[in-house]
Amino acid sequence: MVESFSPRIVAFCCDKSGYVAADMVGKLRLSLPESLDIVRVPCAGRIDALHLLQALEKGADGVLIFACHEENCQSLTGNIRAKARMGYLHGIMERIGLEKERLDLCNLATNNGAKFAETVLQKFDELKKLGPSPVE
Amino acid sequence: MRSSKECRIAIVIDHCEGTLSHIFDEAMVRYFSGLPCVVSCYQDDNLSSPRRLEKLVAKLRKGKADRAVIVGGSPKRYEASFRRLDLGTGFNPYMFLVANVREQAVWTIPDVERAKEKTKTIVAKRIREATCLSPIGEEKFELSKNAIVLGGGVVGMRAALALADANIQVTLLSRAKDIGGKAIQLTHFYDRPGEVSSWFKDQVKKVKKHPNIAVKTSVELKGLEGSLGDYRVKVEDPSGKRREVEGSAVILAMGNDVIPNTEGIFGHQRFISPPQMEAMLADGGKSLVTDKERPLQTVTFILDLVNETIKIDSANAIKNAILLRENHDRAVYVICRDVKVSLDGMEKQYRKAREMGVIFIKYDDPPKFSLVNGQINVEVKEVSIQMRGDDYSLSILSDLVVVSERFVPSKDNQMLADVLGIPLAEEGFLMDENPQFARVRTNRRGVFIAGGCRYPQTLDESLVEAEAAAAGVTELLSQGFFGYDLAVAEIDPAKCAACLTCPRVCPHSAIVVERYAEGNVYVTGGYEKDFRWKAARVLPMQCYGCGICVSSCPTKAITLKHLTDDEISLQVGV
Amino acid sequence: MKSGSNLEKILEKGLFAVTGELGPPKGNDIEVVKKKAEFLKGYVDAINITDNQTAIVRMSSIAAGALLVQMGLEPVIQMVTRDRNRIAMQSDIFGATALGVKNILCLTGDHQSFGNQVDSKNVHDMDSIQLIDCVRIMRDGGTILGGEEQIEGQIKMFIGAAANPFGDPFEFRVIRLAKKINAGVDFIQTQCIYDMKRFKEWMRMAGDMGLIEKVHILAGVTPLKSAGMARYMNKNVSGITIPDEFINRMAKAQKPAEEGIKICVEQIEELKEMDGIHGVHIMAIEWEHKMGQITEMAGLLPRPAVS
Amino acid sequence: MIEPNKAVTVGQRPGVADQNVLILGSGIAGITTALELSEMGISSTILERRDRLGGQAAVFACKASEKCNKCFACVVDNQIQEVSRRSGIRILTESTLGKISGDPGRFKVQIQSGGNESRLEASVILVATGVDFFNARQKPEYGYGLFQNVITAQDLDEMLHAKGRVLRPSDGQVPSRIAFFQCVGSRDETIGHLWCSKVCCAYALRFMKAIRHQYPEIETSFFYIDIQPLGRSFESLLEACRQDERMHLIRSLPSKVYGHRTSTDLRIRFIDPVSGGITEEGFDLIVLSIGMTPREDADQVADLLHVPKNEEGFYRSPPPDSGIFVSGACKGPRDIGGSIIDAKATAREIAQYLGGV
Amino acid sequence: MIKAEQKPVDEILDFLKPHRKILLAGCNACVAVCHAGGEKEVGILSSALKMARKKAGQKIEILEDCSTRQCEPEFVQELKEKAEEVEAVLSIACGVGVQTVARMFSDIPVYPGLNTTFMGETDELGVWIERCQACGNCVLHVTGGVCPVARCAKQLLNGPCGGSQDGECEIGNDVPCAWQQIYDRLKTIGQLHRMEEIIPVKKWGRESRDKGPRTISREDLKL
Repeated sequence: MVESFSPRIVAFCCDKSGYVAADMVGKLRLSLPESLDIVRVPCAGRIDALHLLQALEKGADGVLIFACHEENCQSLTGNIRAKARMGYLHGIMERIGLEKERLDLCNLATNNGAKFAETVLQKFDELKKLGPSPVE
Repeated sequence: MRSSKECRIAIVIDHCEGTLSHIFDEAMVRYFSGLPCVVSCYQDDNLSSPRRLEKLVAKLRKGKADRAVIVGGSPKRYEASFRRLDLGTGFNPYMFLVANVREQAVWTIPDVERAKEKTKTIVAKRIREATCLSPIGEEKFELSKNAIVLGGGVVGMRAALALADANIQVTLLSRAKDIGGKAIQLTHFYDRPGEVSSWFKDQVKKVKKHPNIAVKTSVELKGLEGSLGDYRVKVEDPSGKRREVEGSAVILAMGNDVIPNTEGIFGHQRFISPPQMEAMLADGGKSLVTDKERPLQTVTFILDLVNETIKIDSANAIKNAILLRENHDRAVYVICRDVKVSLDGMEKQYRKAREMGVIFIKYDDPPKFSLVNGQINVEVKEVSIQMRGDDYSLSILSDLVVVSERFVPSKDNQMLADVLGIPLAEEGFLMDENPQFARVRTNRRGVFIAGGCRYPQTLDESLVEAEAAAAGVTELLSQGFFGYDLAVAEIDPAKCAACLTCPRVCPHSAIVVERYAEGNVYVTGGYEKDFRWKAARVLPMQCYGCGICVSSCPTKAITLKHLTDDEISLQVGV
Repeated sequence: MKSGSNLEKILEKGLFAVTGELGPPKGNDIEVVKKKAEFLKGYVDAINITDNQTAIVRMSSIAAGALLVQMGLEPVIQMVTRDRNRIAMQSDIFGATALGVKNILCLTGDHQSFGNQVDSKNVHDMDSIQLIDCVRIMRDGGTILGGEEQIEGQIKMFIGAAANPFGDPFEFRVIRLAKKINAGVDFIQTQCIYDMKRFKEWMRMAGDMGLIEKVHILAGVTPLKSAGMARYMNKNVSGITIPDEFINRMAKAQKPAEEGIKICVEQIEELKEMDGIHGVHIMAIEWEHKMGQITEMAGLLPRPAVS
Repeated sequence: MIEPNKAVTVGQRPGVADQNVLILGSGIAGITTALELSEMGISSTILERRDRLGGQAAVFACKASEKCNKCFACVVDNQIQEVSRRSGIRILTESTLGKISGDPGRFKVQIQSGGNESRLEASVILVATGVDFFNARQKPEYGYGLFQNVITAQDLDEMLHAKGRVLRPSDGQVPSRIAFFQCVGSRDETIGHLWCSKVCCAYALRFMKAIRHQYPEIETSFFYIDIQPLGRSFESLLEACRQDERMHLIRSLPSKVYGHRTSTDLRIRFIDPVSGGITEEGFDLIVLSIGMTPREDADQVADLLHVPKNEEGFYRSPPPDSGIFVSGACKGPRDIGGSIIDAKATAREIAQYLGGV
Repeated sequence: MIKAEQKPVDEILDFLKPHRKILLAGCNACVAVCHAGGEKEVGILSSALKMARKKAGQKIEILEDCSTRQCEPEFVQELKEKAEEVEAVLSIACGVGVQTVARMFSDIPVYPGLNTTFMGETDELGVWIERCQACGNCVLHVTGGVCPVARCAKQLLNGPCGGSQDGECEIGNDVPCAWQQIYDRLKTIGQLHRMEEIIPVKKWGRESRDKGPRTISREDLKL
């Protein structure tokens, strides 16, 4: 039954932008799906390709990386590295039959609360259509 | 991950002024107390107020817990204050985690029951994660109150004066024979009465006279290395002798260079650069005549051919146009793409210039120049009085044409960028305009930039930047010591394959790879203190704890003390 | 006399030599070789037979050479160091001389990635200069490489090599020619010439080093068939640059083929006057039937019969 | 931008502990000065008129497109959160300045906050009261307040900040043609505002780039007199806008906006530089790039603290030994980055004036 | 350093098909430096393989380990007890490591996870360029420090061939012509005469691979 399936999303949030935007979603009282897991990291560059794959392996239906906008990163290249690692993993995921949409990155700033909620809900619907993770 | 037997967790529930009380009912508190390794459970109405924190500290010191999980709002609400608590020897103030149930459960899930479920899962995960927390200490090292300012221009002088007044010993290094830089060519302020040169001489006098400033001129910059508290600049004086200048912090104020536009027709002697125009005005207009003493009657300023988004030329052009009309009664044209009036008082100057008869012509396609019996014929299509399609254009026979020089980064920028690991923007100026660094800070702790080497600006804007950079340095050195917490990366030498990935990816150049790392202090994995091994080492005081090196290291040799890989994996485990 | 070949006699007599080029079939159809040879008969002094040109598999150069010998024509077999190691090359030289072949062109050969065997392993046990040296040792020293074993028989070969005045680094090209001469080369056939200015500069530098007297230089020319071919060669064929002037002429011409031949003849006329040029090597690959017309228009006929 | 992982243990420093700086206004200038002073161990009290911190810039929206367009709005957001966490900085919201007595270095200040009064001693008073945005109703020909789909840049900021979307106020739909009018309330002799507010060209172009990134099919037009550059990244921003075929930079200001209250086809007339004649075009959303003006209560604060003013009505720096300092946009229009470095410079002057550095 | 690249993960899955429990052994030396086989890559590959097999319905159990250097018998010996529990070993060390493991645990199949490609230099982080073919008889002294055997497409010793144009090799795709670089180098260090003398035919059979697999043995060390 697809309706009852609510996809589990793991969101890696950079402490400088993503996590603060997540807090702002709370302040704005916008609703977020219950199956959203927020993981706080000091910088998007801290997320190892290993962690992203582990998240998918442990049954997450979708993984989102929230990083600062480009040229607005305290660690200069943190967000660009996260994007590059995502590209590398997309290569591997395609070869093992995982859809690329299950791993995505969204650039935002501390005051982009609305964008955070919109991105999560958009991904939530997308994953609902995509169905549960084949690695289940 | 140490076995969970040893850790004793205290749960601290923050009701956030009662807004979460409906969640933390007895059932919830009982659930929390029942979680593995939880030894105590405290409740409080508002943990963000200092007074209530003291009460909590008293309870925690008496309790048996060695780490805590705060259940309440965002970590940003607790981290700053909680880390500074003194919780007795057994409890390191960094060993706590925050279960952000308010923003991630209560406020974003309308239904109370499901919000409670979510609260439980979040707290359970934090408990699992708390098992692999490790104590983080703080360190302090003395900072001698001295600083180095590179560049003897107006910006360097103002920064040196600001630092010296805060009794910091300053060494001012300048490549030129004397300090002063290019601003000396300015004759008048554009918005305030009074000569620049008198203001200028007194600045130079103040710098040379100030007891705290040591000026070293005509020195060539050869290298710069070190970290906060221990920066060493290598310079070479004309005799070729190399010397090293010490300083706790560095301000880069080397300004920018200019390339005059002299190829083709621009090489003609009737084409002059803005500084030449300033010089002509400085000597009372005596030189505003041709060699046969005939007055150079029409002067045309051409703007925005180069440096279109830099306001300096536009401001000087309007100022000089007014002077030419006021004192020398010349016919003056200003030909530009956009008149730059976004400076204090410039709109009034622009109107004053037009009232005095200066003719402003705006173009979209650049003007063409040709030589017509000794005079320069400037052909330009005025935007507002003709359609784009028309082929005729205005032609202005001018005796003197002022063409602006191209502003280019100084040649030291590239060398400094390589040596210091500071990124260059496309045109080669220092540090892209990244809002996180607020113009004066760089990605190297203790190194600040101001003025033309960052971006060519007018005199006032550059001086404010000089003071802001001086403020940055004063802040760092004012306490006499630099205290930092060890929430940084640390490299295990045994696993390090010296593959040089980490110094290359580190955005703050905080990692060095020494041949034989004498005195490398390693505390992980039971290796004894003094270790002779070719490996990479993190300079704790330069590290910002971003963790890029940890995720790039191919042999997993680096651990980020405040967020280890295990902690992330546990957070991910659903 | 090095090998007593017709080409050698003509060059030794100081006559203006003309050589053609024949591409063997991509199989064993003898008729193809015969038909092409007939087109060239009487118009050239010797016929080059390419060796798996641009790494495309074709009949072996020696076999085709032997066929030509039977037909009473004089082949110049080409040997690329890409495909054989030193054992195979020396034994092939034994075979070739045994079958009456008297001229050899030592080449490095195009990289296999150009041809139809892209995954093949290249050999390059020797390079072209070392091959020249090896053939010279076999002819004059009578021994194979390594110097001890005497050859049962006599190796009579007139040794040739290629030269590309249009490759980089330009200043080095003449030094490379000198190296080939020191290795013992007897005649040189250059890459097809279009940039005449650069070729003259090359010849001048060769003259300054006194190389022109030590070797017979035959200038290579290739008639252009169409503007498209000109642009293709300019961009893709390694070592060839065609000035725009020729490409435009070809593009404007109503009958490009005729224009191509006209340009080729003009070049030959110009080359005839240049001192140090002892002949011309006309590479009309897949256009062998035009050789008569070209040699006739360039006034190279009749070919002298030398004893 | 306070560097992370720096020692958060900023204890009070001897000799300066009892010095307290009173900061009027919690805009980006006030907050930055407070944070810089606390880094140097000097405590401060921030007095804020509104019930929230951050002044005008607190509700600016992020104007990033495929990369950050350097509008510094997120920096304001960070500073607000940092200042509310930092000890040594007391924040009094919804409170205004009463009477002031005492002399430089020993000011006695009376404060009204929500009915009750309190007294406070301060050795230095910093005026960081910022600016007001020009009230677009003073230009009735543009029809702000009359036509629902004519909004000011401030309204657009608030809409993007809260909802993250651009919608027509009249029917809540996404607009298809947006026009930006520049120099509304600046460089305008009719209302005596003879200054350029410096930031409007930059924020308007950033809005257009961000909107074009989020809604690729929207047509945008930019009506201006002279494009004013701002900061180094402006060059690439302007270049990108010039190359974007759906961004029309038109060098003329429209005279009047014609339409009715909820019209989604507002007509404007202007001299088109390409055709040379008067042309009329329709837009379904018009954004007025409003400039900056001195605060209406600027005069009372100036008289209370004898802060000198320039012709335009913005403050000038008072004499150095008066114990009164001024920083930020109240000295004249400037961008957030400009206010930040101005605040850092002022913080250093205050620290030096207090002699404790 | 030896440089290697990971095999596409679907190829690895093919030859692991019959096995339900394997040991994934990484190496923290050369292949870690080129980010192909270090401890991090072990984690990534292991996670990817487990997911793929789980998706295909045949779960796989992977023991993970990473030796200091897989070309040393003592370090490979440390894998012993894990090797005994598994049906096969997937080694993502270079070719040498795979064969050392195969020799020491001869009763179970050992599969390579990497394609060992060349000995190379780091151009920038993440980009490595071929520099040495281990031909056994170095000619770098003659060619000014640029090796024609490894960097010329035709391994010429008396280059450049006719196809070198504007410093690029005839095979294109930005491959620089080694002999152009040799020419420039020799010109700057004033040894252009080395390119004028004919370099004789190379004695491939004496030191290089063509004489058969080679060993180096030092009398002073092996007792």
